[in-house]
Amino acid sequence: ARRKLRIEYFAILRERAGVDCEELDTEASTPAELFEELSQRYAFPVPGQLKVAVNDEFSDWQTLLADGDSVVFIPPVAGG
Amino acid sequence: ARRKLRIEYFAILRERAGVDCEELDTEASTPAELFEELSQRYAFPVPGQLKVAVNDEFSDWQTLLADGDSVVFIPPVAGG
Amino acid sequence: MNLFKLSAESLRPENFREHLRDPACGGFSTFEGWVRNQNEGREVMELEYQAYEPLAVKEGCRIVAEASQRYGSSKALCVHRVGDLAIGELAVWVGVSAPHRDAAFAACRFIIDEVKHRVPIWKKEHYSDGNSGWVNCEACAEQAANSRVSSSRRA
Amino acid sequence: MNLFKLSAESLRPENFREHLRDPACGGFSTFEGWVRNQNEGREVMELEYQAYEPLAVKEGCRIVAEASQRYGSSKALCVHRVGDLAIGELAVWVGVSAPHRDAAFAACRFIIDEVKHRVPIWKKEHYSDGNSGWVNCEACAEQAANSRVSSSRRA
Repeated sequence: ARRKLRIEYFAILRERAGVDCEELDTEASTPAELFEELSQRYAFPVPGQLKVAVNDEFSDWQTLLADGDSVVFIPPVAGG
Repeated sequence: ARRKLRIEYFAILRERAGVDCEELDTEASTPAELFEELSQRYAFPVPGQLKVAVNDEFSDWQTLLADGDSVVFIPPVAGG
Repeated sequence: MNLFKLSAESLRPENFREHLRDPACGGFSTFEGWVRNQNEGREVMELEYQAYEPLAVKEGCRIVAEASQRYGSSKALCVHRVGDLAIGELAVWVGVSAPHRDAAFAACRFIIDEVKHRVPIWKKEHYSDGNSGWVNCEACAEQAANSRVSSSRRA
Repeated sequence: MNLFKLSAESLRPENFREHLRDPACGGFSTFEGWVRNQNEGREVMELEYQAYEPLAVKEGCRIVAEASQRYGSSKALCVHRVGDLAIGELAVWVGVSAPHRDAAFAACRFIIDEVKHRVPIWKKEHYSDGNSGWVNCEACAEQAANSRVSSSRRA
Protein backbone atom coordinates (compact mmCIF):
# COMPACT_ATOMS: atom_id res chain seq x y z
CA ALA A 1 0.00 0.00 0.00
CA ARG A 2 1.96 2.97 -1.26
CA ARG A 3 0.78 6.55 -0.84
CA LYS A 4 1.76 9.88 -2.28
CA LEU A 5 2.65 12.46 0.39
CA ARG A 6 3.67 16.09 0.27
CA ILE A 7 6.46 16.94 2.72
CA GLU A 8 7.49 20.48 3.60
CA TYR A 9 10.76 21.15 5.43
CA PHE A 10 11.75 23.92 7.83
CA ALA A 11 14.86 25.10 9.64
CA ILE A 12 17.59 22.49 10.11
CA LEU A 13 15.57 19.87 8.21
CA ARG A 14 15.21 22.16 5.19
CA GLU A 15 18.96 22.69 5.16
CA ARG A 16 19.66 18.96 5.32
CA ALA A 17 17.03 17.99 2.74
CA GLY A 18 18.22 20.77 0.43
CA VAL A 19 14.64 21.41 -0.73
CA ASP A 20 11.71 23.38 0.72
CA CYS A 21 9.22 20.66 -0.13
CA GLU A 22 8.78 17.54 -2.16
CA GLU A 23 6.25 14.91 -3.19
CA LEU A 24 7.06 11.37 -2.19
CA ASP A 25 5.76 7.93 -3.13
CA THR A 26 6.22 5.88 0.01
CA GLU A 27 5.22 2.76 1.90
CA ALA A 28 5.50 4.67 5.21
CA SER A 29 2.07 4.51 6.82
CA THR A 30 2.70 6.80 9.82
CA PRO A 31 4.68 10.01 10.44
CA ALA A 32 7.08 7.91 12.55
CA GLU A 33 7.81 5.54 9.64
CA LEU A 34 8.09 8.47 7.24
CA PHE A 35 10.62 10.29 9.44
CA GLU A 36 12.66 7.09 9.72
CA GLU A 37 12.73 6.76 5.94
CA LEU A 38 13.67 10.42 5.37
CA SER A 39 16.25 10.41 8.18
CA GLN A 40 18.17 7.72 6.41
CA ARG A 41 18.05 9.52 3.11
CA TYR A 42 19.03 12.97 4.43
CA ALA A 43 20.95 12.16 7.62
CA PHE A 44 18.51 14.27 9.62
CA PRO A 45 19.45 15.12 13.19
CA VAL A 46 16.94 13.87 15.77
CA PRO A 47 16.12 16.93 17.84
CA GLY A 48 14.85 16.15 21.34
CA GLN A 49 11.48 17.77 20.89
CA LEU A 50 10.58 16.83 17.34
CA LYS A 51 6.85 17.17 16.61
CA VAL A 52 4.84 16.49 13.52
CA ALA A 53 1.91 18.10 11.71
CA VAL A 54 -0.39 16.40 9.21
CA ASN A 55 -2.51 18.60 6.94
CA ASP A 56 -1.51 21.73 8.87
CA GLU A 57 -2.49 20.44 12.30
CA PHE A 58 -0.38 18.94 15.09
CA SER A 59 -0.60 15.18 14.88
CA ASP A 60 0.35 11.96 16.58
CA TRP A 61 3.40 10.03 15.39
CA GLN A 62 1.23 6.92 14.92
CA THR A 63 -1.56 8.54 12.87
CA LEU A 64 -2.31 6.61 9.70
CA LEU A 65 -1.32 8.64 6.67
CA ALA A 66 -3.64 8.81 3.66
CA ASP A 67 -2.86 9.42 0.03
CA GLY A 68 -2.45 13.15 -0.59
CA ASP A 69 -1.65 14.06 3.01
CA SER A 70 0.83 16.81 3.69
CA VAL A 71 3.38 16.24 6.45
CA VAL A 72 5.65 18.70 8.26
CA PHE A 73 8.26 17.75 10.88
CA ILE A 74 8.69 20.40 13.55
CA PRO A 75 12.10 20.69 15.24
CA PRO A 76 12.29 22.72 18.48
CA VAL A 77 10.72 26.13 17.86
CA ALA A 78 12.28 29.45 18.79
CA GLY A 79 9.90 32.29 18.04
CA GLY A 80 9.95 35.57 19.91
CA ALA B 1 8.13 83.34 67.08
CA ARG B 2 6.15 83.90 63.93
CA ARG B 3 7.27 82.77 60.51
CA LYS B 4 6.21 83.45 56.95
CA LEU B 5 5.31 80.28 55.01
CA ARG B 6 4.22 79.58 51.44
CA ILE B 7 1.47 76.99 51.21
CA GLU B 8 0.38 75.39 47.94
CA TYR B 9 -2.87 73.44 47.72
CA PHE B 10 -3.87 70.50 45.55
CA ALA B 11 -6.97 68.44 44.83
CA ILE B 12 -9.67 68.53 47.51
CA LEU B 13 -7.63 70.94 49.63
CA ARG B 14 -7.34 73.43 46.77
CA GLU B 15 -11.09 73.30 46.30
CA ARG B 16 -11.73 73.91 49.99
CA ALA B 17 -9.14 76.66 50.34
CA GLY B 18 -10.40 78.33 47.19
CA VAL B 19 -6.84 79.36 46.25
CA ASP B 20 -3.91 77.56 44.57
CA CYS B 21 -1.39 78.98 47.02
CA GLU B 22 -0.93 81.64 49.63
CA GLU B 23 1.65 83.19 51.94
CA LEU B 24 0.89 82.97 55.62
CA ASP B 25 2.25 84.66 58.75
CA THR B 26 1.84 82.02 61.44
CA GLU B 27 2.91 80.82 64.86
CA ALA B 28 2.64 77.20 63.72
CA SER B 29 6.10 75.67 64.14
CA THR B 30 5.45 72.25 62.55
CA PRO B 31 3.45 70.97 59.59
CA ALA B 32 1.09 69.32 62.11
CA GLU B 33 0.37 72.63 63.80
CA LEU B 34 0.01 74.37 60.46
CA PHE B 35 -2.52 71.81 59.19
CA GLU B 36 -4.50 72.20 62.42
CA GLU B 37 -4.63 75.97 61.92
CA LEU B 38 -5.64 75.75 58.25
CA SER B 39 -8.17 72.97 58.89
CA GLN B 40 -10.06 75.25 61.18
CA ARG B 41 -10.03 78.11 58.72
CA TYR B 42 -11.03 76.07 55.63
CA ALA B 43 -12.90 73.10 57.17
CA PHE B 44 -10.47 70.71 55.46
CA PRO B 45 -11.38 67.04 55.41
CA VAL B 46 -8.82 64.83 57.14
CA PRO B 47 -8.01 62.14 54.58
CA GLY B 48 -6.70 58.91 56.07
CA GLN B 49 -3.35 59.04 54.31
CA LEU B 50 -2.49 62.71 54.47
CA LYS B 51 1.24 63.38 53.92
CA VAL B 52 3.21 66.58 53.90
CA ALA B 53 6.10 68.03 51.90
CA VAL B 54 8.39 70.85 52.99
CA ASN B 55 10.46 72.62 50.33
CA ASP B 56 9.44 70.07 47.69
CA GLU B 57 10.48 66.98 49.64
CA PHE B 58 8.42 64.55 51.75
CA SER B 59 8.70 65.56 55.37
CA ASP B 60 7.80 64.57 58.90
CA TRP B 61 4.78 66.13 60.58
CA GLN B 62 6.97 67.27 63.50
CA THR B 63 9.73 68.94 61.44
CA LEU B 64 10.46 72.45 62.63
CA LEU B 65 9.41 74.99 60.02
CA ALA B 66 11.69 77.90 59.17
CA ASP B 67 10.85 81.32 57.83
CA GLY B 68 10.40 81.11 54.05
CA ASP B 69 9.62 77.40 53.93
CA SER B 70 7.08 76.13 51.43
CA VAL B 71 4.59 73.53 52.61
CA VAL B 72 2.31 71.21 50.64
CA PHE B 73 -0.25 68.86 52.18
CA ILE B 74 -0.70 65.69 50.14
CA PRO B 75 -4.08 63.95 50.28
CA PRO B 76 -4.25 60.34 48.98
CA VAL B 77 -2.75 60.24 45.50
CA ALA B 78 -4.34 58.61 42.46
CA GLY B 79 -2.04 58.75 39.49
CA GLY B 80 -2.11 56.20 36.68
CA MET C 1 18.08 56.79 30.57
CA ASN C 2 15.81 56.58 33.59
CA LEU C 3 13.28 59.36 33.56
CA PHE C 4 9.85 60.49 34.74
CA LYS C 5 8.05 63.37 33.06
CA LEU C 6 4.76 65.21 33.24
CA SER C 7 2.98 66.43 30.13
CA ALA C 8 0.10 68.82 29.57
CA GLU C 9 -0.03 67.64 25.94
CA SER C 10 -1.45 64.39 24.53
CA LEU C 11 1.06 61.55 24.91
CA ARG C 12 2.51 60.06 21.73
CA PRO C 13 4.05 56.65 22.51
CA GLU C 14 5.80 56.39 19.15
CA ASN C 15 8.00 59.31 20.25
CA PHE C 16 8.95 57.76 23.61
CA ARG C 17 9.87 54.36 22.23
CA GLU C 18 12.88 55.62 20.34
CA HIS C 19 14.58 56.81 23.54
CA LEU C 20 14.57 53.30 24.98
CA ARG C 21 16.25 51.42 22.16
CA ASP C 22 19.35 49.43 23.11
CA PRO C 23 21.11 46.85 20.91
CA ALA C 24 21.94 44.77 24.02
CA CYS C 25 18.23 44.49 24.89
CA GLY C 26 15.93 41.71 23.75
CA GLY C 27 12.82 42.70 25.66
CA PHE C 28 10.74 45.86 25.77
CA SER C 29 7.62 46.14 27.90
CA THR C 30 5.20 49.04 27.96
CA PHE C 31 2.10 49.87 29.94
CA GLU C 32 -0.49 52.47 29.05
CA GLY C 33 -3.21 53.68 31.38
CA TRP C 34 -6.29 54.77 29.45
CA VAL C 35 -9.21 56.81 30.74
CA ARG C 36 -12.08 54.33 31.21
CA ASN C 37 -15.73 55.16 30.67
CA GLN C 38 -16.61 53.77 34.09
CA ASN C 39 -15.17 53.29 37.57
CA GLU C 40 -16.69 51.22 40.36
CA GLY C 41 -20.01 51.08 38.58
CA ARG C 42 -20.31 54.80 37.85
CA GLU C 43 -20.25 56.17 34.32
CA VAL C 44 -17.31 58.51 33.87
CA MET C 45 -17.52 61.41 31.39
CA GLU C 46 -14.05 62.90 31.80
CA LEU C 47 -11.06 63.11 34.09
CA GLU C 48 -8.83 65.78 35.50
CA TYR C 49 -5.27 65.14 36.70
CA GLN C 50 -3.51 67.57 39.00
CA ALA C 51 0.15 67.16 39.92
CA TYR C 52 2.42 68.71 42.51
CA GLU C 53 5.04 69.01 39.81
CA PRO C 54 8.44 69.40 41.51
CA LEU C 55 7.86 66.53 43.94
CA ALA C 56 5.99 64.39 41.38
CA VAL C 57 8.97 64.53 39.03
CA LYS C 58 11.45 63.88 41.87
CA GLU C 59 9.52 60.90 43.24
CA GLY C 60 8.75 59.58 39.75
CA CYS C 61 12.46 59.65 38.81
CA ARG C 62 13.32 57.84 42.03
CA ILE C 63 10.82 55.09 41.17
CA VAL C 64 12.17 54.66 37.66
CA ALA C 65 15.76 54.47 39.00
CA GLU C 66 14.70 51.94 41.67
CA ALA C 67 13.15 49.76 38.97
CA SER C 68 16.40 49.62 37.03
CA GLN C 69 18.40 48.74 40.13
CA ARG C 70 15.97 46.07 41.30
CA TYR C 71 15.41 44.30 38.02
CA GLY C 72 18.52 45.12 36.00
CA SER C 73 16.52 46.77 33.25
CA SER C 74 18.44 48.98 30.85
CA LYS C 75 16.36 52.08 30.08
CA ALA C 76 13.03 53.22 31.44
CA LEU C 77 10.71 56.14 30.92
CA CYS C 78 7.39 57.09 32.49
CA VAL C 79 5.30 60.02 31.26
CA HIS C 80 2.12 61.13 33.03
CA ARG C 81 -0.53 63.47 31.68
CA VAL C 82 -1.90 66.40 33.64
CA GLY C 83 -5.00 68.48 32.86
CA ASP C 84 -8.38 67.46 31.44
CA LEU C 85 -8.65 64.10 29.67
CA ALA C 86 -11.46 62.56 27.64
CA ILE C 87 -12.49 58.88 27.68
CA GLY C 88 -9.95 56.73 25.86
CA GLU C 89 -7.12 59.23 26.25
CA LEU C 90 -3.71 58.09 27.36
CA ALA C 91 -3.16 59.06 31.02
CA VAL C 92 0.18 57.42 31.69
CA TRP C 93 2.82 55.64 29.61
CA VAL C 94 5.59 53.39 30.97
CA GLY C 95 8.28 51.76 28.83
CA VAL C 96 11.21 49.59 29.88
CA SER C 97 13.90 47.89 27.82
CA ALA C 98 15.97 45.07 29.31
CA PRO C 99 18.27 42.27 28.17
CA HIS C 100 15.45 39.74 28.77
CA ARG C 101 11.68 39.83 29.08
CA ASP C 102 11.47 38.90 32.79
CA ALA C 103 13.23 42.10 33.78
CA ALA C 104 11.32 44.21 31.26
CA PHE C 105 7.91 43.02 32.51
CA ALA C 106 8.86 43.20 36.20
CA ALA C 107 10.34 46.69 36.00
CA CYS C 108 7.40 48.00 33.97
CA ARG C 109 4.91 46.58 36.47
CA PHE C 110 6.90 47.95 39.42
CA ILE C 111 6.94 51.45 37.95
CA ILE C 112 3.20 51.71 37.30
CA ASP C 113 2.37 50.24 40.73
CA GLU C 114 4.70 52.59 42.59
CA VAL C 115 3.67 55.62 40.55
CA LYS C 116 0.04 55.02 41.50
CA HIS C 117 0.93 54.84 45.19
CA ARG C 118 3.75 57.32 45.66
CA VAL C 119 3.69 60.13 43.11
CA PRO C 120 1.69 63.23 44.15
CA ILE C 121 -0.82 63.24 41.32
CA TRP C 122 -4.57 63.45 41.89
CA LYS C 123 -7.42 62.34 39.71
CA LYS C 124 -10.89 63.86 39.71
CA GLU C 125 -13.63 61.93 37.96
CA HIS C 126 -16.66 63.67 36.48
CA TYR C 127 -19.68 61.36 36.40
CA SER C 128 -22.67 61.22 34.11
CA ASP C 129 -24.99 62.07 37.05
CA GLY C 130 -23.32 65.47 37.37
CA ASN C 131 -21.29 64.56 40.47
CA SER C 132 -17.54 64.46 40.61
CA GLY C 133 -14.98 63.18 43.07
CA TRP C 134 -11.30 62.89 43.89
CA VAL C 135 -10.34 59.24 43.49
CA ASN C 136 -8.99 57.34 46.54
CA CYS C 137 -10.08 60.06 48.93
CA GLU C 138 -12.82 58.45 51.00
CA ALA C 139 -12.87 61.32 53.49
CA CYS C 140 -13.37 63.72 50.58
CA ALA C 141 -16.23 61.66 49.17
CA GLU C 142 -17.93 61.50 52.55
CA GLN C 143 -17.75 65.22 52.99
CA ALA C 144 -18.90 65.72 49.43
CA ALA C 145 -21.92 63.53 50.21
CA ASN C 146 -22.57 65.51 53.38
CA SER C 147 -22.33 68.81 51.56
CA ARG C 148 -24.77 67.51 48.96
CA VAL C 149 -27.18 66.52 51.71
CA SER C 150 -26.90 69.86 53.47
CA SER C 151 -27.22 71.84 50.26
CA SER C 152 -30.36 69.92 49.30
CA ARG C 153 -31.74 70.54 52.80
CA ARG C 154 -31.00 74.19 52.34
CA ALA C 155 -32.75 74.19 48.97
CA MET D 1 -10.32 41.19 18.34
CA ASN D 2 -7.98 38.31 19.15
CA LEU D 3 -5.48 37.78 16.41
CA PHE D 4 -2.05 36.42 15.51
CA LYS D 5 -0.31 37.47 12.30
CA LEU D 6 2.97 36.95 10.50
CA SER D 7 4.69 39.75 8.62
CA ALA D 8 7.53 39.82 6.12
CA GLU D 9 7.62 43.62 6.49
CA SER D 10 9.03 45.70 9.36
CA LEU D 11 6.57 45.91 12.24
CA ARG D 12 5.08 49.33 13.03
CA PRO D 13 3.59 49.26 16.55
CA GLU D 14 1.80 52.57 16.13
CA ASN D 15 -0.41 50.85 13.54
CA PHE D 16 -1.30 47.89 15.78
CA ARG D 17 -2.19 49.96 18.83
CA GLU D 18 -5.25 51.50 17.23
CA HIS D 19 -6.91 48.11 16.78
CA LEU D 20 -6.86 47.45 20.52
CA ARG D 21 -8.55 50.59 21.78
CA ASP D 22 -11.60 50.04 23.97
CA PRO D 23 -13.38 52.73 26.05
CA ALA D 24 -14.13 50.13 28.75
CA CYS D 25 -10.41 49.37 29.16
CA GLY D 26 -8.10 51.13 31.58
CA GLY D 27 -4.97 49.06 30.99
CA PHE D 28 -2.92 48.30 27.90
CA SER D 29 0.23 46.20 28.05
CA THR D 30 2.63 45.55 25.20
CA PHE D 31 5.73 43.47 24.75
CA GLU D 32 8.30 43.82 21.99
CA GLY D 33 11.01 41.30 21.26
CA TRP D 34 14.07 43.00 19.74
CA VAL D 35 16.98 41.34 17.98
CA ARG D 36 19.87 41.46 20.47
CA ASN D 37 23.52 41.85 19.51
CA GLN D 38 24.46 38.80 21.58
CA ASN D 39 23.09 35.49 22.81
CA GLU D 40 24.67 33.23 25.40
CA GLY D 41 27.97 35.05 25.12
CA ARG D 42 28.22 34.97 21.33
CA GLU D 43 28.10 38.12 19.23
CA VAL D 44 25.11 38.03 16.88
CA MET D 45 25.26 39.84 13.53
CA GLU D 46 21.77 39.10 12.21
CA LEU D 47 18.83 36.77 12.53
CA GLU D 48 16.59 34.79 10.25
CA TYR D 49 13.06 33.72 11.17
CA GLN D 50 11.31 30.93 9.32
CA ALA D 51 7.66 30.07 9.94
CA TYR D 52 5.41 27.18 9.03
CA GLU D 53 2.77 29.72 8.19
CA PRO D 54 -0.61 27.94 8.21
CA LEU D 55 0.02 26.17 11.52
CA ALA D 56 1.87 29.14 13.06
CA VAL D 57 -1.15 31.37 12.46
CA LYS D 58 -3.58 28.71 13.73
CA GLU D 59 -1.61 28.03 16.91
CA GLY D 60 -0.88 31.73 17.45
CA CYS D 61 -4.59 32.59 17.22
CA ARG D 62 -5.37 29.81 19.71
CA ILE D 63 -2.86 31.27 22.17
CA VAL D 64 -4.26 34.78 21.86
CA ALA D 65 -7.82 33.48 22.38
CA GLU D 66 -6.72 31.42 25.40
CA ALA D 67 -5.17 34.54 26.95
CA SER D 68 -8.46 36.42 26.69
CA GLN D 69 -10.40 33.56 28.24
CA ARG D 70 -7.93 33.02 31.08
CA TYR D 71 -7.39 36.62 32.09
CA GLY D 72 -10.54 38.37 30.91
CA SER D 73 -8.61 40.72 28.70
CA SER D 74 -10.58 42.57 26.05
CA LYS D 75 -8.55 42.69 22.84
CA ALA D 76 -5.21 41.16 21.95
CA LEU D 77 -2.92 41.07 18.95
CA CYS D 78 0.41 39.38 18.31
CA VAL D 79 2.45 39.98 15.16
CA HIS D 80 5.64 38.05 14.41
CA ARG D 81 8.25 38.92 11.81
CA VAL D 82 9.62 36.40 9.33
CA GLY D 83 12.69 36.74 7.09
CA ASP D 84 16.05 38.40 7.74
CA LEU D 85 16.33 40.83 10.64
CA ALA D 86 19.14 43.19 11.68
CA ILE D 87 20.21 43.94 15.27
CA GLY D 88 17.66 46.13 17.02
CA GLU D 89 14.80 45.18 14.70
CA LEU D 90 11.42 44.32 16.10
CA ALA D 91 10.91 40.53 15.94
CA VAL D 92 7.59 40.17 17.72
CA TRP D 93 4.94 42.56 19.06
CA VAL D 94 2.22 41.68 21.58
CA GLY D 95 -0.48 44.08 22.75
CA VAL D 96 -3.37 43.47 25.13
CA SER D 97 -6.08 45.82 26.40
CA ALA D 98 -8.09 44.95 29.50
CA PRO D 99 -10.37 46.62 32.03
CA HIS D 100 -7.52 46.62 34.59
CA ARG D 101 -3.74 46.35 34.51
CA ASP D 102 -3.47 42.94 36.20
CA ALA D 103 -5.26 41.27 33.30
CA ALA D 104 -3.39 43.29 30.70
CA PHE D 105 0.05 42.36 32.07
CA ALA D 106 -0.86 38.71 32.69
CA ALA D 107 -2.38 38.14 29.26
CA CYS D 108 0.52 39.87 27.50
CA ARG D 109 3.05 37.76 29.37
CA PHE D 110 1.09 34.58 28.71
CA ILE D 111 0.99 35.26 24.98
CA ILE D 112 4.72 35.88 24.53
CA ASP D 113 5.63 32.85 26.70
CA GLU D 114 3.30 30.51 24.82
CA VAL D 115 4.26 31.87 21.41
CA LYS D 116 7.91 31.10 22.16
CA HIS D 117 7.08 27.52 23.12
CA ARG D 118 4.26 26.50 20.82
CA VAL D 119 4.25 28.39 17.53
CA PRO D 120 6.22 26.74 14.71
CA ILE D 121 8.69 29.54 14.07
CA TRP D 122 12.44 28.99 13.92
CA LYS D 123 15.29 31.39 14.52
CA LYS D 124 18.73 31.12 13.00
CA GLU D 125 21.47 33.26 14.47
CA HIS D 126 24.46 34.38 12.42
CA TYR D 127 27.50 34.97 14.62
CA SER D 128 30.47 37.29 14.23
CA ASP D 129 32.81 34.26 13.99
CA GLY D 130 31.11 33.20 10.76
CA ASN D 131 29.14 30.34 12.31
CA SER D 132 25.38 30.18 12.49
CA GLY D 133 22.89 28.03 14.31
CA TRP D 134 19.23 27.25 14.82
CA VAL D 135 18.29 28.40 18.31
CA ASN D 136 16.99 25.80 20.81
CA CYS D 137 18.10 22.92 18.66
CA GLU D 138 20.87 21.25 20.66
CA ALA D 139 20.94 18.22 18.38
CA CYS D 140 21.39 20.54 15.41
CA ALA D 141 24.23 22.39 17.12
CA GLU D 142 25.97 19.17 18.03
CA GLN D 143 25.81 17.91 14.50
CA ALA D 144 26.94 21.28 13.23
CA ALA D 145 29.92 21.06 15.59
CA ASN D 146 30.65 17.52 14.40
CA SER D 147 30.47 18.51 10.77
CA ARG D 148 32.85 21.39 11.50
CA VAL D 149 35.24 18.97 13.17
CA SER D 150 35.08 16.44 10.34
CA SER D 151 35.43 19.07 7.64
CA SER D 152 38.49 20.50 9.40
CA ARG D 153 39.91 16.96 9.62
CA ARG D 154 39.25 16.48 5.97
CA ALA D 155 40.97 19.80 5.21
